[in-house]
Formats: sequence, C-alpha cells, structure tokens
Amino acid sequence: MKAITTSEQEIKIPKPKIIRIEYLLSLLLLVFILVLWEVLSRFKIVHELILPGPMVVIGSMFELLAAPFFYSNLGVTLFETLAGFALGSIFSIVLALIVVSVPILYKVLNPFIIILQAVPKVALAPIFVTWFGFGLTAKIVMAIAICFFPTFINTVVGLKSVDEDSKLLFQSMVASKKDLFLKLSLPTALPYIFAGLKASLTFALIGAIVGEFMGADKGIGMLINTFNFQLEMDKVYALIIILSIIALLLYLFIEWLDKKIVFWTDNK
Amino acid sequence: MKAITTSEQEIKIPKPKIIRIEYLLSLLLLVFILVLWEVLSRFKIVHELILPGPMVVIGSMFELLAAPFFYSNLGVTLFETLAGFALGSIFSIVLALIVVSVPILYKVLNPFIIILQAVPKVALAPIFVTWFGFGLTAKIVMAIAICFFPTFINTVVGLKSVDEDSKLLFQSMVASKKDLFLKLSLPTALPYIFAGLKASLTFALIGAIVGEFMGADKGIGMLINTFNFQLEMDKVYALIIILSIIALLLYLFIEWLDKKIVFWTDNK
Amino acid sequence: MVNEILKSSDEVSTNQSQITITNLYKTFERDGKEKEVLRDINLNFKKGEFISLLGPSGCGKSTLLKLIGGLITKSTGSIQIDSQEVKDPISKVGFMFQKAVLLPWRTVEQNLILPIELAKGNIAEAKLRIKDLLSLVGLEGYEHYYPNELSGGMQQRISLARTLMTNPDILLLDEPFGALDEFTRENLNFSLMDIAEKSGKTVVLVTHSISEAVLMSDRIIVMGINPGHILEDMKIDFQKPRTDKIIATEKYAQYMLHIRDLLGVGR
Amino acid sequence: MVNEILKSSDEVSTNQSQITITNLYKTFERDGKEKEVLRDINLNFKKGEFISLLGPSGCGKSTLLKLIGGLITKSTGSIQIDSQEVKDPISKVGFMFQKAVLLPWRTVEQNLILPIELAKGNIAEAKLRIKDLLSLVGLEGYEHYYPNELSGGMQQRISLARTLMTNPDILLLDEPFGALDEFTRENLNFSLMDIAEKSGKTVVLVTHSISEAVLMSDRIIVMGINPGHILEDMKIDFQKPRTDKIIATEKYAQYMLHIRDLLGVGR
Amino acid sequence: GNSGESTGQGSTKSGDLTKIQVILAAEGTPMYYAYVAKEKGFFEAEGLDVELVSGKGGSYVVQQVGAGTVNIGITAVSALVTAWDKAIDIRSVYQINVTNLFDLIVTEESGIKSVEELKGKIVGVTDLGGGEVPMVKSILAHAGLTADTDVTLRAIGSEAPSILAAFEKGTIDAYSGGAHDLVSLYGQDNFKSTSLIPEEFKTLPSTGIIVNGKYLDSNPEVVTKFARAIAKATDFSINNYDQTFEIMKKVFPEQYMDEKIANMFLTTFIGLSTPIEPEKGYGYIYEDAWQLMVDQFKGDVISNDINIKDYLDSSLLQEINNFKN
Ligand SMILES: Nc1ncnc2c1ncn2[C@@H]1O[C@H](COP(=O)(O)OP(=O)(O)OP(=O)(O)O)[C@@H](O)[C@H]1O
Ligand SMILES: Nc1ncnc2c1ncn2[C@@H]1O[C@H](COP(=O)(O)OP(=O)(O)OP(=O)(O)O)[C@@H](O)[C@H]1O
Ligand SMILES: [Mg+2]
Ligand SMILES: [Mg+2]
Repeated sequence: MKAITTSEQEIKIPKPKIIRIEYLLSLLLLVFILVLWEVLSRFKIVHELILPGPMVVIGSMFELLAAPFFYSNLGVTLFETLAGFALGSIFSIVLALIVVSVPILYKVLNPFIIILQAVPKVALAPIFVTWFGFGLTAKIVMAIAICFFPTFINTVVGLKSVDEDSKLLFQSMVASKKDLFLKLSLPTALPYIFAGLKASLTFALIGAIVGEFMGADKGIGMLINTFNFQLEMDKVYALIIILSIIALLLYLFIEWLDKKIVFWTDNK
Repeated sequence: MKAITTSEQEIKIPKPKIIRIEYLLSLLLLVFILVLWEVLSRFKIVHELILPGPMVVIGSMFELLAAPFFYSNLGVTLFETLAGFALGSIFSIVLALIVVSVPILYKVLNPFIIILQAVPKVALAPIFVTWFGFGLTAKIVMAIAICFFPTFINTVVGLKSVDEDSKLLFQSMVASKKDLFLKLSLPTALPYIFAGLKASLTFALIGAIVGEFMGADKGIGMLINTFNFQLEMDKVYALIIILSIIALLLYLFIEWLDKKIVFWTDNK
Repeated sequence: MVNEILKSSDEVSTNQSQITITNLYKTFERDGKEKEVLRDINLNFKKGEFISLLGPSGCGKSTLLKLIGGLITKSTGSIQIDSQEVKDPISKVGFMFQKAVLLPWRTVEQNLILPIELAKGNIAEAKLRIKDLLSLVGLEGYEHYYPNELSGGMQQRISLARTLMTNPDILLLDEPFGALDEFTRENLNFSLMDIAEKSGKTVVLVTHSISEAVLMSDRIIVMGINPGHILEDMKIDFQKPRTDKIIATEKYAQYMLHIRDLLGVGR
Repeated sequence: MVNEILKSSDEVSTNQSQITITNLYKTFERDGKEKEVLRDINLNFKKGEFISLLGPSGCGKSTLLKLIGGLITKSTGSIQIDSQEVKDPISKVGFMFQKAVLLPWRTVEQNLILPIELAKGNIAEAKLRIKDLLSLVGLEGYEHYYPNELSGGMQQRISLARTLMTNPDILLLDEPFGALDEFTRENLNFSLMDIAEKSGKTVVLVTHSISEAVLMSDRIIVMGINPGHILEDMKIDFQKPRTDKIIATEKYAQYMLHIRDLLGVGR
Repeated sequence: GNSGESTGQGSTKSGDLTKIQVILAAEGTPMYYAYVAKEKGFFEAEGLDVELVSGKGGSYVVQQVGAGTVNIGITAVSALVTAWDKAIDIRSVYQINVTNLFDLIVTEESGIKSVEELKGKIVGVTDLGGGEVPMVKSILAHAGLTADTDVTLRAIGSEAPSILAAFEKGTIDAYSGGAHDLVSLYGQDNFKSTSLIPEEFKTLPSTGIIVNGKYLDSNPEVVTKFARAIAKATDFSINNYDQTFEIMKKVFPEQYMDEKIANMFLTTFIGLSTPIEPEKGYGYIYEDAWQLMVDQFKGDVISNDINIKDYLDSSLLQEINNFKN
C-alpha cells in the first residue's frame, strides 16, 4: 500500500500558484468558441438545422437529462457496452491464456488472428443484425467483436514479455508451472492487459453505437437516429455531447482502476 | 543501408524444415471451417438469406472482381480512405509539431484534446453528412476525424521522448534549435509517428465505410448496403471479405514502409 | 548472529569435494549451427570454499554457473553436487543474478517469502526469520516497502536476502553486484564475505573485477574464450577474515599482475 | 599519428591554469525546496593535466562537469576557461557521457560528422579525418556500420572519436566507460591516456573506480557528499607513460588505501 | 421506444397466450397501429402475446421473414419484390397503406409543376440501390424521360437535414423518397413543396403484413388473429386520435418530446393508413397495383417472371375484418 500513498501524495501537491494561467486560458478559449458558435447560429450564418446554437443545445441537454426515457435508453447503451466489454475481455483474456500456454495452438491460429484483426468490424454490423436480430444481442456481439482484439493481442504480448531473468529465478527456486503462471506471468501481463482494456472500453461503446445505428429499439444511438429523423438537431448535438462525456467517464474510470490495480507501474 | 540488408538476410533464412507443420495445421483448420460452413448451408441448417455457402460467396467474389462497377466503387472508398488518412496525418503531425514547440499552447489545448479524443467519432457520422453532404467530403472528413488522434498523440509523445542525454549532447555540441529539431527530435519521434500512422490507416478505412453506411452514391460501403437491400447476401459477404483483404494489404504496406523508413528499430 | 539464522548443515566444514565437475562440454545450437561454449571443464569445489570465476565476456561463466545450478543441461561430462548428478535445480543451491529481479507488485517481505511459497514451505515460520535476514543485509524496517521505493543497491541486498531465505548450502552468484557503482559494490562484497565465512557456505561467484576476485576468494578460476576453457586454477592465500589491508601486500600485487597478464589486460 | 590528427593548439603545454573555479556554489530547486549540491568549490586545472573526479553517487560530480562545460548555470562563484567566464557551451570543450548516445539512424561516419554539421564546419575536410580517427580508436573500416551493429565497447569508442572530431582542447568525460565491463574499460582507458598524453589535451574524468583514477590521473579530486565539497586534491606522482606495473609499487598501494580511507570504503 | 415490456398485464396469463414475434421495418409513429394494438390489449384479446421488434429498413424484415427466423413482419413491400425474384416464399396477406408511401417533390418556389419539366434536372434519392429508384425511373419513363440521360439521379440519403441542405445548396432540384422521410420536411415552416406524383402511381402498394409461406400454411389462424388486431387498432386510431396520441406518447416519449412535430407525424401516418375505399375493409389487396409495381421493377431489379398470385393471399381478409360486431 505504501507505493500508492506515496504517489497519491505526490499528486496532491500541485504547484501552489493559486490558479494556473493555462487553465484560465483554456477556459477563455472555451468561452470564445461558445460565443462564436452562438453568434454563427444567432445571426443565421449557419442554418439551425446544420448547427443549432450552444444555448439551444445546452437547453436540450437538460431537457433530455430531465426525461425518464433518456435514462432507460442510456441504461440500454451502457448495458450493451459493458456487457460487450465484459464478455469480450473475458473471452480475449481466456483465449490468450490458452493460446500462450499451448504454443502449437498459437502458431496454428496466428494466421487467422492476423486476418480477423484486419477485418473492419463495423462492416460486420449489417451481418450481426442479420444473425442476431435487432435486440440487444447484435449490439453486444458487435461490442465484443470490436473490443476483442486489443485485449487479446495485449494479453498475448504481456504473457510473452516475462523476462528471461525472472523465469530463470523462478526455475532456480524450483517453481511449479502453476506458480510460474500465477505468481510471475499473470502479474507481469497485467499492465499490458489493462492497456488493452483501456482501448477496448471506448471501442465497446463505439460498437454498441454503430450497432444501434443499424437499427434498434432502444439506446442512445437509436435516439440520435430518431432525433435526426425528426430534424431535432439540437437534441442530436446534445446527445453526442452526453455520449462524449460518458466515453470520457468510462475512460477515466478504467484509468483509475488501472492505477489502483497495477499500482507498481506508477512511478515509471 | 547495411542494417537493412543484414536483417533482410536474416529473414530470408527460415528453418529449412521443408513445410512447417503449423502451416499445414492452419490450412487444415481453414479447410475444416470451409467444409463445415458449406455443409451448414448445403443442408439448409442455416438459411441462405442469413449465411450463404462459401462456394457461392467465392463465386460472387470473382463475379464482383470481374465487374467494372466494382473497381469504380473500390476506387472511391480507397480514395476516401487515403485522402482522409493523408490529410488527417498531415494535420495531426503539423499540429503536434506546433503544439510541442509552443509549450503554453500545449497546456491550453490539452483539456480540449482529452475531451475531443473521447468523442466516439462514429457518432459524428450523421452530423458530418449534414454538414458536408452526401459526396466524398463527408467520408473524407469522417476518416480525418477518426484517424487524427492516434497520430497526433503519438507524435506528441514521440517528440517529447527525446532522452535527456541526447539533448545534452546536442547542447554541448552548440546545436541550433533548428538542428536540434531536425536532427534529433524528429528522427526520434519517427518510430512513434509510424506506430500512430499504422493504427490510423485502418481507422481511416473504418471512417470511410461508416460514412458510406450513412448514405453514399458510391463506395464499397454503399455496395454492401445495396446488396444487402437486394438480399444478395453472397455479395455482401464477398464484399466484406474483399474489404478485409484490402485492410490487411493496407496494413502490410504501411508496416513495410515503417520497416524501410524507421529501419534502425528493426533489431529491437 | 549470522550463525543463528544460517546454520551450517554439517558442524565442521569438511575437506571433501562438494561440487565435482568432470570432462564437461557444452554446445549451443543457433541457426542450425553448433557453437562450442565450454570445453573440457574439470573442477572440484570443496565445502565452504569461496570461488571466483573470472574471464572475458562470452567465455561461458554464466553458462557454467547455470549448468551447476541445473538451470540448463550439459552436452557431455558430469556435474555432481554431494555425489548426486545434477539434473534439475535443487533446493540446497541458491542462485543470484546480476539484476535483482524482485517482483515489483510484492513488498520486500512478500518477495522474501516467495522462495518458501514456491517450495510449499512453512510460511509462518519463514516470516519469523525475515527480520533477522533484513538486519543481516542492513535493511531492518524495510519489510513493507515496494522494490521501486528502494535504490539499486538496496534491491540487490534484498535479492541476496531472498537467496538466503531457504538457507542453501551452496550460493551461485552471477555478477550479483555488477550493476552497482564501485563503492556500493565493495560494501556489499564485504557483507557477502562475512555471511559466507560465518555460515560455512560454498560460494561460486562470477565477476569481471580482478581486484574484487583477489580480495574475496579462496580460489580463482581464470577462464579463456573461444571456446570457454580453464586458463588457471589459482589458490589465493590470505588469512581470514580478510580486510582491504592486503592491498598493500607484495602478494596481492603479484596476484593482480599475474591475472592481468593471463587475461591480457593493460600493458 | 595521434599528433597529426589532434594537434595541440599551443606547441608546448604551458604551466598556466586553463580552468579556474572560484567559490563555486550550485543549488537546485525541486518541489519548491532549495537543495545545495555543490558548496564552495575552488580548483585550478592546468593545461595538459589529467584530472579525475572521484566521489560517492550524488556528490555532484556530473553537476560540476556540466557547470564547467556550460551546460547548466551556476548559482554563485566563477568558472573561467582560458580567462573567459563560462556562460554557454564552447567549441574548445568536448563532452562525453556515460552512454554513447549515437544516433541510431546515422552510420558511424554520419555520427562522426554530426558535431561538424552542427557547428556549420567544413564537412568535406572533416570527412578526411574520419579514417585516421577510427584507426586511433581501433575501429578502422567501420565507417558504414550502424550503431546497433556495434557492441557497447565499440559504440563508446565511436563516441570518443566523435568527441575528438572537433579537436577540442579540453575533454570533459562523465564516466565514459562506466557501462562497460572491466576488461573493455581498462583497454579503453589506456587508449584514452595515450590520446590525452600525446595531444596535450586537458582531461577531466568523472569516475567511480579508485584504481582507475590512480592508474590514469595526474591529479585526483576526492569529493564528499551533502552538500558536494572537495575532500582532498591529490597529486598522483607516477612517471609517464604509465603502465600497470605501478600496481606493484608501494606508492600505488598507499594512494589506494588513503583514498579508500577518505571515502570510507572497505574495512 | 418501449416495444417489448410496456404491457405488464399480459404477463400473468401468458400461459394460455400464443407467443409470437413480429418484426417491424420502422419504429414508432410510422407503425403506430402495432403499438396501439399492443397497448389496447387487442393482441391479448385474440389470445396472442406479441413481441414487437423493430429495425431499420425493409430488407432486414424480408430477410428475417424469408429465412424464417421471424415469421411475421410489417414492411414496405418494395423490398419484397427482390425476394420474390429469388423465389423466396413470403406472402402478403394484408395491405396496410393504400396510398403510395413514396413521393416525388420539388420546392414550391422552383415553379416546377410536372414531371416533364424535370428534364436536365437532378433528382435526389435516398440511395441508388434503394427501393424508390425503380419507382422514380418508372415515373420518369411515364413522362417520356430517361433516367441518367435526361435526368440525373443522385443519392443524398434519407435524413431530413441532408435533404433540406441539398435543396438549399442546389445540389438537387427534386427529391424522391418515402413519405416517412418527407414528413419532417413538410413540418418545416420555411419549406413548401409540390408533389409531382401522377395519379396512377398513387395506389401502388407500400406497406403490408408479410408472412413466411410455410408458417402461413400451417398457422393461418394465428396470422388472422394478428392481422385482425392490427385492423382493429387502425380503426380505433382513425376514430380516437387523442387517445392514440396519448398511447404513442407513453410508448415513445422521445418521439413525442416536441408535440407539434409529433402531431404532424401521427396525423400523416394515420392518414396514410386510412382506406381509400372503406367499403372494401381493412387490408384490401389491390392486385392490379401490385402487378404495376412488379412491372416497374422488371429489368432493373428483377430478372425472373413473377406470378404475383403465388404471393398475394386475400383469403384471410374476410375473417380479419370480422371484428366490428
Ligand atoms: N541460450 C543460448 N543459445 C545460444 N548461445 C548462447 C546461449 N547462452 C549463451 N550463449 C553463448 O555462449 C557464450 C557464453 O555465454 P555466457 O553468457 O556464458 O558468457 P559469460 O562469460 O557469462 O559472458 P558475460 O561476462 O558477458 O556475462 C556466448 O558466446 C553466448 O553467445
Ligand atoms: N536537474 C536537477 N534538478 C534537481 N536536482 C538535481 C538535478 N540534477 C542533479 N540533481 C541533484 O544533485 C545531486 C548531485 O547530482 P549529480 O548527478 O551531479 O551527482 P553525481 O556525483 O554525478 O552522481 P552519480 O555518481 O550517481 O552520477 C543529486 O542529489 C541530484 O539529485
Ligand atoms: Mg554472464
Ligand atoms: Mg553522475
């Protein structure tokens, strides 16, 4: 626990320059962009159907946040994302473990992995809809497909990156295969696995959204489609902003988890 | 040139075990999958509207490859992909250079970069179509948006990863700022930039396809949509396979380029 | 105190051979070509002896050490420890490498427990010894630190303590302090000499430093390269416990110059 | 041959002071706290002298060297080279680091040309000297190799050759061979001594090795820590050119023991 | 929208109900009758427990029904023609919209009044593979124009903002698409359009209940019950607009956030599904119009001869309309 508290303390002591000038400038830039945007829209320089003003968009955002249906749709998208992420991650980690521990399997599957990795997964969306229908399944499968490879590849690389010295050490201490795996290979691979998971989670959200674009009863992607269809562009923009915030939160969450679990890479 | 020839020679001498057993097994597995697939479709266990047999799909593939309209559509998708990739890469590298050489700019823009990076770019597809219309522009912009960040982030990291010793060395040799940049920072960043470009290129293809899914009059994505609509699933599958092959070729090409240009990381 | 923690298994250090190497050859295969790395090695190490292996890079010192430790297999010849042919790593041998290779996700204590865990030993009992071992290597109170909170020298001390956890009869050390600066290294060397002497362990140390070898060893095996072979098996005859005062002796200078001559160092 | 490539700018090495350090202090700021790293350093190095800086890790040897080279700025005091206050790196000073830091995308030749390129010098003329410099460091024929095709020792030789490309009067060397094994290091040390002696260059060498310092230097500056200060400024009095036969002398042993004593090494 | 789980009352006695899945080509207002039938308990009254799944576009519906993964669907029927061309046994048992769901519009200020005037102009379509292309070509041919030589077809998608932007930028002079897509355009205050569609194209079939052939042969009574509930719901909605609005608003809050737009949509779609000839009952199949549609597709999308009698089944209609008393 020591390492974590030390590094946390380090984070807790920023330079005590009251408010940092960069932050002020960033804020100023933000305000400038918003004002420019509002002017563009207020004076009809850009049609409101193309780009509604920021005030309208922010208003719609709160309107959406107040509507109960928003949360049920958000729930569905999050469920698809997280279910796809969880299943995809479990599949990929388990498969990576199997493939690394059976070298011949790795060699036989390798050409398939290279080819499947190259498949643009979003192009599979129509096929998944055909196979799995318009319910949640197709979106979850999409999320799985799109987030399988980052974690899989990283787990394989991580498990293979155990250095020779450590292996020799374990060998010299007469370690069993199981101990070698549990106490050396797996922890060594953890930082790599997390790097894969980090990429995956955002990909899973993208997978769910693309799946919903192809047709869905529920979900944020469906809402974007619906509002777009009804020409309520302010709501479309509001949804995209909300979606971005969700993506950011998911990313920050997994990064936090990474720091907590793989604490020993902190100081690198 | 020496390093390259050496490593090429190393590649040219594989173990002379006539044909390696793994390859045979991979081939066997492939044949097994194809036969299973054909059986599933031949005995109508899976309906041909959901999954046509491999023979039919391969037949359609050659049919497509013989059709002139296929090439004009392929040309459009490739153009969108490569134009998006080229523009996105140039933007991202130039912006990274500017941002790294003006530290205050980096700090001010950083929050925006973090947030924009989190935006699920595919969710922007409907907006881009509204903004840029139904032609190539929307797809190119989509490709740019989706492939901007990998290269941008990597270029920034690469430029910042110049080690202190090398900087001191250049300083001790009384180097100008320009020389420091051209002869040290840029070459040091090149491997990172290429890693970004590698990710980008596949992303650019995905961007173009997603853009075409949202509606297009030309392109492989449009063909997939059309054949899907006309219930010609064999052609849909054939197109996805072709698309995957293209993605693979693009990847192999950029990897080859990487090896040629950033030759000095070969032996790592 | 050393004697309490690291009890010698026999009461008196006998004079019989503990490690016996006869007609040992080792060949590696690379890219289909055979490369002879060790040729016709014959050695007898007695119990309690402090032996240094000295030789140029690539002469096979590490290879020889790994062979003795059972980490790799020989091509022909015989290696026996206490009259048993070495086939696999055995628990009476402790190995230590140039890098500390501590597991970064384990505290010092957890790292020290590792060899006991792997050997399915009694962990509770082992924990009792940690405090003494840490004070032996001069790091009392560091139980709950993580490796990345320690300096390189401290990490190597922990690595040494870990090697001692199972109280092995034989220590095989492959440039254990090679990555450290010279001052830290010498201090650790003297600690090591203390521990070895007082517990009567047999030590085989691989080193690049002639002065270090002369200062510490009872015997120095000077090796040559291409293929690795024994140039000379030298007895270093100073009384124990050693101090660095021997630097000022005629004998020391003679040993130094002789080995430099053998290895072709300097001019 | 050395004399042809590396001509001494003055014909005879005079006895006047070339590097003059007076009342030098250096403080670093970290996390808002001031840390004194060097306190009241006073030194005079004469032209053609071979000086070693010896001291424990963190005592400020590298900091002192960088100050002399103009790579960092002092807090108070004065550093003069040839009666000029040092403010920025100057071309009559050549710097060499512990790591070779060769640019991996440049061949040996292109790496050697680098300092000339950066100084906007005459490249064609510089290229003519490469062959001689390479043979000086024992690597003739390696012009078109890339750094990753060379061993660590070879890379350090190239790094040395690069430092010599601009024919600087003063060489500042920060543990230049510290990363190499002892045998390779000693061989390079002797090459370095040769070059320095024959070309009359002033050399300031940072090292961790007492024996290396005694063997090579005209003077050893022994430094203490917290804050970095000078413990003793020793003259090492052996005739030149040096050979390792001095190891067998009484004087050598005395120097060794005295420095060990100063630094608290051994027992 | 809330298609699946909104009816809590069905769950208790789901044991005696026949469970079926029905796939809809669009979600919400365009297929209001399905949701009204569900919410009003018309399915339950028929002894059915219906799960409604919805997707984007008719081809998926045809695909699923053709493959038999889902047996009943409601979709734009133009997608059916490609399936019939492949001799896939999907039958139409009920024609929902009797007026054409496709339209061909120009802006009012363009002054264009007839199809003939489109010579040399650009007509926007959703996409070139889309179902309306044969229709447009046929309409053009009717006016003596040839697509590609006299008139340029340009795909611009079905999203209203794109259509509007295309009109504003002059990228297109006319647009042909589903009424579904056009409704939101009609709602724009500053967008006035003129329809160019000739009279004889107005009875073209657009939406229908389609059934997998095998399923229909073995379960005609289930199909009848389902269609009857749909007919009942359509009838209810025509006569009870306000209640329908409330039901739909409850099921699709996101589509009813802006009540003005929502009103316009619902009115349009109820209008589109109101029979032209009420005396013929709900779901009446105009065989001549189907034949016209198949003829339009001929050569362009279809290559085989299609006997529409094999796929149109009016036999259930009498039973289906048997709900009023
Ligand atoms: N696994 C291996 N496969 C092939 N060759 C090997 C292998 N391990 C070592 N060698 C070769 O054997 C020779 C001796 O290696 P070894 O590591 O024992 O030398 P060393 O004396 O320990 O060198 P150093 O002082 O640099 O550590 C070297 O030429 C090396 O390349
Ligand atoms: N840029 C810097 N900022 C803050 N402190 C520094 C900086 N550079 C060096 N120091 C501190 O100054 C002290 C002396 O560092 P220096 O590198 O000069 O020591 P050294 O004698 O060269 O050590 P070593 O033998 O390990 O190379 C150390 O405590 C170090 O932490
Ligand atoms: Mg070794
Ligand atoms: Mg230093």
